[in-house]
Amino acid sequence: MDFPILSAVTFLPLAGAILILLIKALTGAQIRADGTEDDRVMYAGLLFSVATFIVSIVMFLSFDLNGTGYQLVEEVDWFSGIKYKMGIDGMSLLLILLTTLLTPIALIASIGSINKRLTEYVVSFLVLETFMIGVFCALDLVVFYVFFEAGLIPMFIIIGVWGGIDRIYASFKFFLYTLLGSLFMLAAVVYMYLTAGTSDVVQLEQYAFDPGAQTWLWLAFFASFAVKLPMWPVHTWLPDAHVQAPTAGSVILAGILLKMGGYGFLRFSLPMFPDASVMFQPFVFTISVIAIVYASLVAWRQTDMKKLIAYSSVAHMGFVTLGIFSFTEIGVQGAVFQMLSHGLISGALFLIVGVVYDRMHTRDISAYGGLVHRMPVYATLFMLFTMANVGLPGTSGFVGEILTMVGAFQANTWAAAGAALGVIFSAVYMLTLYRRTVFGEITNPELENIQDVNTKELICLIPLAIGTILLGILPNLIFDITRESSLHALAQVAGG
Amino acid sequence: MDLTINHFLTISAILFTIGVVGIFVNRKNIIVILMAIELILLSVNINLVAFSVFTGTISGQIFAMLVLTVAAAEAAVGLAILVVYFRNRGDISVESVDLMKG
Amino acid sequence: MPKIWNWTRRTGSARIEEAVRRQKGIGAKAVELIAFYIFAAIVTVSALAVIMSKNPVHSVLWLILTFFTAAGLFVLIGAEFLAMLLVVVYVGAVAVLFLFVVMMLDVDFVELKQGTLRYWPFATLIGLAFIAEIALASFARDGSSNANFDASPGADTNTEAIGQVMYTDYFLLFQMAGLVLLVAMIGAIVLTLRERPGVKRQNIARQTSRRREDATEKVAVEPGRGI
Amino acid sequence: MLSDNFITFIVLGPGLAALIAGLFQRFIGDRGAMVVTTGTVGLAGLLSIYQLFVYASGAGGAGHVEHASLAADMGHASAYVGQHIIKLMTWISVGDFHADWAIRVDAMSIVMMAVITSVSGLVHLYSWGYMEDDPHKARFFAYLSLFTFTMLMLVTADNFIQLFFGWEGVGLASYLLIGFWYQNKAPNDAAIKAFVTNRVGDFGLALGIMAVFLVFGSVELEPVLTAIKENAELVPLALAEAGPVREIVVPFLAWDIPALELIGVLLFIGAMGKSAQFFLHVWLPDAMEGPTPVSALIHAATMVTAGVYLVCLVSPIYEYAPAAAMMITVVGAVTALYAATVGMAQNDIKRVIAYSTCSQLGYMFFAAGVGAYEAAMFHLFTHAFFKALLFLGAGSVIHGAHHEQDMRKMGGFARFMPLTYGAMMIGTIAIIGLGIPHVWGLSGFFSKDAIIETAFAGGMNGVPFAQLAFWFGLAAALLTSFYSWRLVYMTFHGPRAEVDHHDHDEAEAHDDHGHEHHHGDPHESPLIMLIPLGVLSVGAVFAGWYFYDAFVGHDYKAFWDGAIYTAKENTVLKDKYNVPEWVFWAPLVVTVTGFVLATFTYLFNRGVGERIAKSGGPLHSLFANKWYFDELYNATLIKGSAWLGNTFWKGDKKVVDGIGPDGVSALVRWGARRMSAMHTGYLYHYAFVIIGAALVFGAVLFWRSGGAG
Amino acid sequence: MFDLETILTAIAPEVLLAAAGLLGVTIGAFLGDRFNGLSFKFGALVLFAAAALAGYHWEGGRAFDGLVETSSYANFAKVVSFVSGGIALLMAEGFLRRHETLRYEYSLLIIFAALGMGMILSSANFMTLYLGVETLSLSSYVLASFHRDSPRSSEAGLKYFVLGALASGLLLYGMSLVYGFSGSTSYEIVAEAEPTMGLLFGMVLMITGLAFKVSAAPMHVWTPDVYEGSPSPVVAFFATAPKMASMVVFAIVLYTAFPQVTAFENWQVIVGIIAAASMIVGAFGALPQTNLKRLLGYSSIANMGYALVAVAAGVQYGAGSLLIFMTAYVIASLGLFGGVLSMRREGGMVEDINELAGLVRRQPGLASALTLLLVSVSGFPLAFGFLGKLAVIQAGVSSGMWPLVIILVLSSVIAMYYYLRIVKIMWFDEQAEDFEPVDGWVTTTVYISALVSVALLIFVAPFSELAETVAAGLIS
Repeated sequence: MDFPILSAVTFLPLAGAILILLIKALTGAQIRADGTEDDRVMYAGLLFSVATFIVSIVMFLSFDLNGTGYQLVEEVDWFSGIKYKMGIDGMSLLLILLTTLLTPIALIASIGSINKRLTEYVVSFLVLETFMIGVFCALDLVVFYVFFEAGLIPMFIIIGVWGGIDRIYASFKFFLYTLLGSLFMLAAVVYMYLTAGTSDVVQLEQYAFDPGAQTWLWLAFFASFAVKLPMWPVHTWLPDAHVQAPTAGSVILAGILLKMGGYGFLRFSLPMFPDASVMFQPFVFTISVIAIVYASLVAWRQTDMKKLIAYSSVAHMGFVTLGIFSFTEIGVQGAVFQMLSHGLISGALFLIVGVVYDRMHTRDISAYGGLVHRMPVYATLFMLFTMANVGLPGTSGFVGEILTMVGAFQANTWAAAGAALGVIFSAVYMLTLYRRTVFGEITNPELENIQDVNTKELICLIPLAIGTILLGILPNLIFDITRESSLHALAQVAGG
Repeated sequence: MDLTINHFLTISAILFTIGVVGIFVNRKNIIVILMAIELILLSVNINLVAFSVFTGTISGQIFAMLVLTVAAAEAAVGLAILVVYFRNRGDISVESVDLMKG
Repeated sequence: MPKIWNWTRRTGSARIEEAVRRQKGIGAKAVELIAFYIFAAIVTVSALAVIMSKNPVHSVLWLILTFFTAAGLFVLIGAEFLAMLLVVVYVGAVAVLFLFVVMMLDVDFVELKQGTLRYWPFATLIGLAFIAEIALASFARDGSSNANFDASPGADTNTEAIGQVMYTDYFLLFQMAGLVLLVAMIGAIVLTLRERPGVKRQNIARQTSRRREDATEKVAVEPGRGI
Repeated sequence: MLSDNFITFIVLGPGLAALIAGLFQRFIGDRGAMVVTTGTVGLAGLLSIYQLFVYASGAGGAGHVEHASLAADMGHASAYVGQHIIKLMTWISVGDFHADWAIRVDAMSIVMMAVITSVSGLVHLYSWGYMEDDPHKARFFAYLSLFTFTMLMLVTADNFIQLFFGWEGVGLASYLLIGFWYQNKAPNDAAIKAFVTNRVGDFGLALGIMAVFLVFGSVELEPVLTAIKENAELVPLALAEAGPVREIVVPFLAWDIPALELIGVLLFIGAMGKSAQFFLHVWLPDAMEGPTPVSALIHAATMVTAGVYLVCLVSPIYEYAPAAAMMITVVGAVTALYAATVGMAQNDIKRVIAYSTCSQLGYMFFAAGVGAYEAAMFHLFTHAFFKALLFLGAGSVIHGAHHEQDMRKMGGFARFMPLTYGAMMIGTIAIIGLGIPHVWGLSGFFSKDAIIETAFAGGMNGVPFAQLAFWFGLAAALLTSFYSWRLVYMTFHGPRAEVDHHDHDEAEAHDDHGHEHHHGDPHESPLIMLIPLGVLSVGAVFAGWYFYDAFVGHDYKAFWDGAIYTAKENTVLKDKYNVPEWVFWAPLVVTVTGFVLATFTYLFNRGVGERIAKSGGPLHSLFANKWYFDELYNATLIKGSAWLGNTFWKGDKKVVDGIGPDGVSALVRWGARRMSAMHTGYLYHYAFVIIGAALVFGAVLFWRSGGAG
Repeated sequence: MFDLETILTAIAPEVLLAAAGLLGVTIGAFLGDRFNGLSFKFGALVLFAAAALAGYHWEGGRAFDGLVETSSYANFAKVVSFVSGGIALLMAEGFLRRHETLRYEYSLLIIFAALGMGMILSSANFMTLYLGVETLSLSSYVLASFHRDSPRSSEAGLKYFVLGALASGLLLYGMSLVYGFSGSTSYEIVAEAEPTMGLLFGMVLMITGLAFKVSAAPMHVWTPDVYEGSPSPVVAFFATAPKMASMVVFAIVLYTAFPQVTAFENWQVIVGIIAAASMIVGAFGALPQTNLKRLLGYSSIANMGYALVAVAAGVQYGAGSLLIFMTAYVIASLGLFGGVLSMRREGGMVEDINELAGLVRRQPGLASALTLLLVSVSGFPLAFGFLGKLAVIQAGVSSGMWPLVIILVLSSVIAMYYYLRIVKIMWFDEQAEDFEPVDGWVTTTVYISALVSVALLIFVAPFSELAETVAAGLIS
């Protein structure tokens, strides 16, 4: 076996976290009188996350874009025939890159805005990064489950410690909700392991489960992924979690954690339970469309900026399921693209909210207005991401939406029409948000002296902006990479 | 009509039930509960002996003997605990045994 | 009655004993049954009295009666050794222990024993259900078949039969029972033995070496004031 | 000679300029941004006009054949050959779904390019003057150039997706420009209204594109249109049976609809939104909150015509989708008349012109609906000139009147701004289509009369509702004449109205961006604003005459060169010569009638109009309030979805959460309390539980054994 | 008959424990209070040695005419029980010293309790089983009320005793019925007897009695109170060694004495009901608790429910899983009770979970370790407990007990809530005062068990293979 690059990417942040803890333990706690901590720990964390990013680039380079199947596979026996097996294809490759990109950005965004319990903060993020990457690498269901679940703990702590007023409620809701879904998946995983005699993803893809069993297995997996995604009506944890989480937490939550659901559908549900997937297509379409329309309408009525964006996330993830369950190459590719694109856009939007939150310490839309007068650069960036979120062609948001809808249209015109309706509403709520915060006269005197985005914030936002536009104009960069894995995900459905 | 094992089983069951009922019907006095436990053990002994005799195996009687021994030991420990309890609380009412609940 | 049974035991073999038992005829059976019912009635009543009597001392006494009667039941089917043990251990040790503790704990028992009556119907119900279940389970067996009836298999007497296996086959159990008793002893001691500084103990040497000077003190008492 | 390089520059240049002006405005300053954008767009305009002339002078396309790829065999009107595609790069390529970034050059796109870049260039120039005092000039010019770019992308798209890019891109630019004065509520609201209403149209367009892909397995224009022309055998995705494309029936929602009808209707919904047709017209008048040059460029000359362009572009579809075409006819006709009625009762000078635009777009649509796509395109072309002229003239008036837009407060401006007056007169005459049949007229005469004649011809040929369209068109022409003259009279003639600067809130808004108050007489605009007026006047006068033959006249087949397709049975364009003589004269009659009425009411008897307005008859109220469409939409759609949103939101908290996590957790807590309460601490309860459990287990045993024993 | 080698092969650890117990009594009699401190090391050493002996005689054997028969399965449980008992004993010393109840009898009682555990694990006859259970129980009763001056402790002892005696009575009555209807008290013969209704009813009563010992609902009622009232080190002991032993014995008895199809079908249902009830009671009961010990009591009930799912799965599917789960549980519990023992403030122990507030700020190591342990005990991935739960789910799924699996899943979520609440208090809340330092054994235990919990997640293969192997031995 070659150098285990996947494990390196996965566990580098964890190693960093442990190292930071060790150093801190050895040098003693450096808590100042006012409860703040030395900033250096933040930079140390940043160092590790950037290093991870670099290693992930190396991983990208060692990935054969023309290859088929899973690559860079690592395999070590774990126990009872369950293996620690890692491997990636195009889809997971990109999601890993998204993860390693967003984590440093999240950390940079936290510099200055988080000033209590820095060590724990940084460690939580690094640990979280390990688990997130692990989810996308794992090629064994049990290993996947471990990573999938384990990520809850650091996120729970991130929301719970550095969150807003209702952080306890939100963090518990987030945790227990997602846990509930996942445990059903665990039972299903066990069943699959017992029936097929393996939990190896590659082998399970070849294994034809009895259609009756598939139904239940599909439902169990669905319970987990639907909550994670989140789909209507199990979405309510998301607005709460987002509103309460610190900016960086929201970025990661929206940017990556939500993607695990879609990833799961593509990696497991479709290839392993093709019959059930086909059977449940109308069901998924129905709730996807409900999610899109419902969440868009609800988003419109929000007074809290983050909540609005959170509901918008729910709507946008509806497109992902729509695309996946269209069982067309276009739909699936679109869904994968939508996941990546939403990772960039929603991450950026949360950062955008974070910028003003750091200055004003409120997320109430009515507290803002006329920001453009004081923050022109901010207004420009905000406009860009607003439009990307609206799905304007030329931004990455459009490509995913149109492809998923085209895919869905082939399967069910109702679904596509409903989704298209959601596109209208997305314009309504995003533009309303933009108008009420950025345009208009400055009515709140506290806004008179608000500063425009600073370098740190620009460093966070610019890569995302570039990504959003680049992917909007040249989405084929992505499609070339994900084609293989998308077709792979569909192979069983189409064949079966 | 013969004297059958069922006679003994019946009386044993009755005794056992009395012992059991004695435990939870008693609301005032722990010491009676301890006695009820002795009744239960006695009922078991009747059972064991009866089975032993009616199946023609000796182990039941051995068992009964052991039960007897244990019963004595239990009584000793039980009463010791009761004494300790009484020293702490000055009361052996069953209804006052509720420091811990919920 | 014991006589009959002694005779029976002497035959030594289960088969013969069975034959003899069959020969005894209806009268003997009737005696057995009558004895059984008497004992059973006493056992039941006294057991009930144990848990119902208001005074724990009475309870203990009823308990002793219960044990005695139960011993009678044992004798009735030939388990003489256990009958003896029951009397010795229970009546001699356990019940006395109970009595001792009851006396030691200075509680106003009359006061304690009030208002238990209302639980009785419910308890009776539970009890009946319990008996019903046990009966349902136990009587599934053919009760009239006493084919293997033998209180002292492989030996002439009951005690002998027990003695044959007690220290051989069941040696381990004997040892373990001893350990159980040891544990109980340690437990009882650790819980109840205490050397409290406040307790006044008799010290004979000190008593005898006591002098008047140590025991008395002269005080000048002013008139009209007192000490 | 058409040049790839020129065309590429025409399309991409404005985009680049917008980028430079937008991102680097800090470095190059306002002036730099203005120079860059105006220069680029101006150059593009010149080039594109040059290209148009090159094309047109090629006598139907023969002259522009430079590339081998351009159809060698000209004259095959039935084959889609008269085009040339410059592929820039691949955009989206997933499975069969393939969309390039490309520039498609054919007659349609050349015409559109010319219109867009030339008008845009002029508007850029005009804005130098109009926006002189605005502090955000760089931004404004960047937006203008951005718009130009996206509009060009739209008309040069070789696939539906790029078209959609342009489609939404112009929507964005429109949004940005309408809301350019972002301090104020009204422009912002209008901007959002415009964007969202357009989105409703885009909803249809997007679905239409999906349907196209479903049926044809491609989103590229050429294969799709060729397939229709050739009636190819196709297997639609997700449908098993193959069939000739014109007979394919696809399921949509609850219905089975002929594929082409479905696509046609859906695409037309998109066109309705963009072109502000009836039902989706509500945004256009409000869009007048934007700066006037924007209104001229976007909301008169170019963007709003994208819908017409789209319908003409996919003419093969409508040729074989009679129901969809019928829908276009009806909607177009109704819009033409409806907008004209409303236009009569408006007092805001820009709104009058806006409704006029709406109405003219209606003409174009019903022309397309009856099958005279060429006529529609022709009117689009001429309309661009005179309507831009009118808007810029209005802008000049507004500029001169210190940002007063209410015509009631104007009057007698002619002597203060004679040049503007002249330009406006030309525009007015052009729009009312004044001209002597068979002889000569201004641009509007040629194009509008062509439409009215083809409508009649269509009626003769049995095209459904063509007759209605004809009569509606005539009626609208009457009203057009009336309100156009009304505008002229109210603004330029009559006594000098007192301009009171203190009670017009529209203008108030502009005060804080540095515009000084000129308490005094209106004044003529600066030269830089007048030049565009002049240039456009030339266009408004001569464009119709010059291009008549090429667009709709004898050379039309050669000129369009397959860019517009008409079925063999569709002969309306030729038949327009065969209509009765009175049809030729009817427009003139109604136009003159309108003129007379307007003159009587607003010139000779000033005050009659005001009295009518004051008396507020039901008809006037209906017209003045735009038939209460805003109110209706507000009460139903907006309030409805707001209510829905609120309900869902509350439902989210109460029902979804209430049944879901909150409810469950409350239940769990309740259960936990009960559970905890069960542990009373009392021995007898505990003992009872144990005994009870034993009893229950015993019962289970007996129950399982079927009560045996 | 008394072949020493045979005896030692079978019950060498028990022989050692009995001898050591007697020796301890003797030493105690001579040294008196001077033996108090030493006895804890002595006891721990003995327990570890017994564990080593169990490991040495891994395959076990049969002795005393089948009164005892040790399998490697039982030895597995013995090793875990003895080691955890030894650790619990070590952790107790400091606590008892501070509470001035440091007495050597404590160690002796633990040794005898361990003896009881060893005996029940080795038992192949109801009589052995009964005596072992009583040895264990009597020691436990005394230990529970070891703080004889504390009303709570004595009340705990009293409750434990009365209910324990009742449960013993049920167990015994069941045994007598089984004996009566099979004619023997030997597992082997019982296993071959015809499963008549009387036998089955006896079995049901035995299950009821045994369920009490493992504190499974609804025979769990004593658990919360005893956990709350008993001295913390005692609870640390209760929660670990006897749980392991009793649960494994529960399984062994059911597997070896009642393997008949009819019997199996019935006990599977009843054990399933008990498991379900335990999971539900454990999950719900713990929610409103604020006393950490009491909370852990309920938590143990829930965990016993999970373990019983493995038991109910039957020997073929559940035996190995049971060992993995119980080991994981024992390891985590040791650490958690180490945490309980660390909660010392102003010279006294505190038990309210809110006292842990902000622990992570002052004692990040302890807080992190406790968090890991909570993660482990909740069966969340990241620690060994997950594999335990995985094993249990596997057992449940493979035997097709879907209702149990679903209850397991749901109760796990609820249980997660209260574990999370502790995590929340430690991590999110404003900090309370520092805890006073405790002795090294406790701290070490917390850290080691946390480390082991994590390490075993990764390097579980040898362990799980071992568990599977010994379970396979049980089947044949």
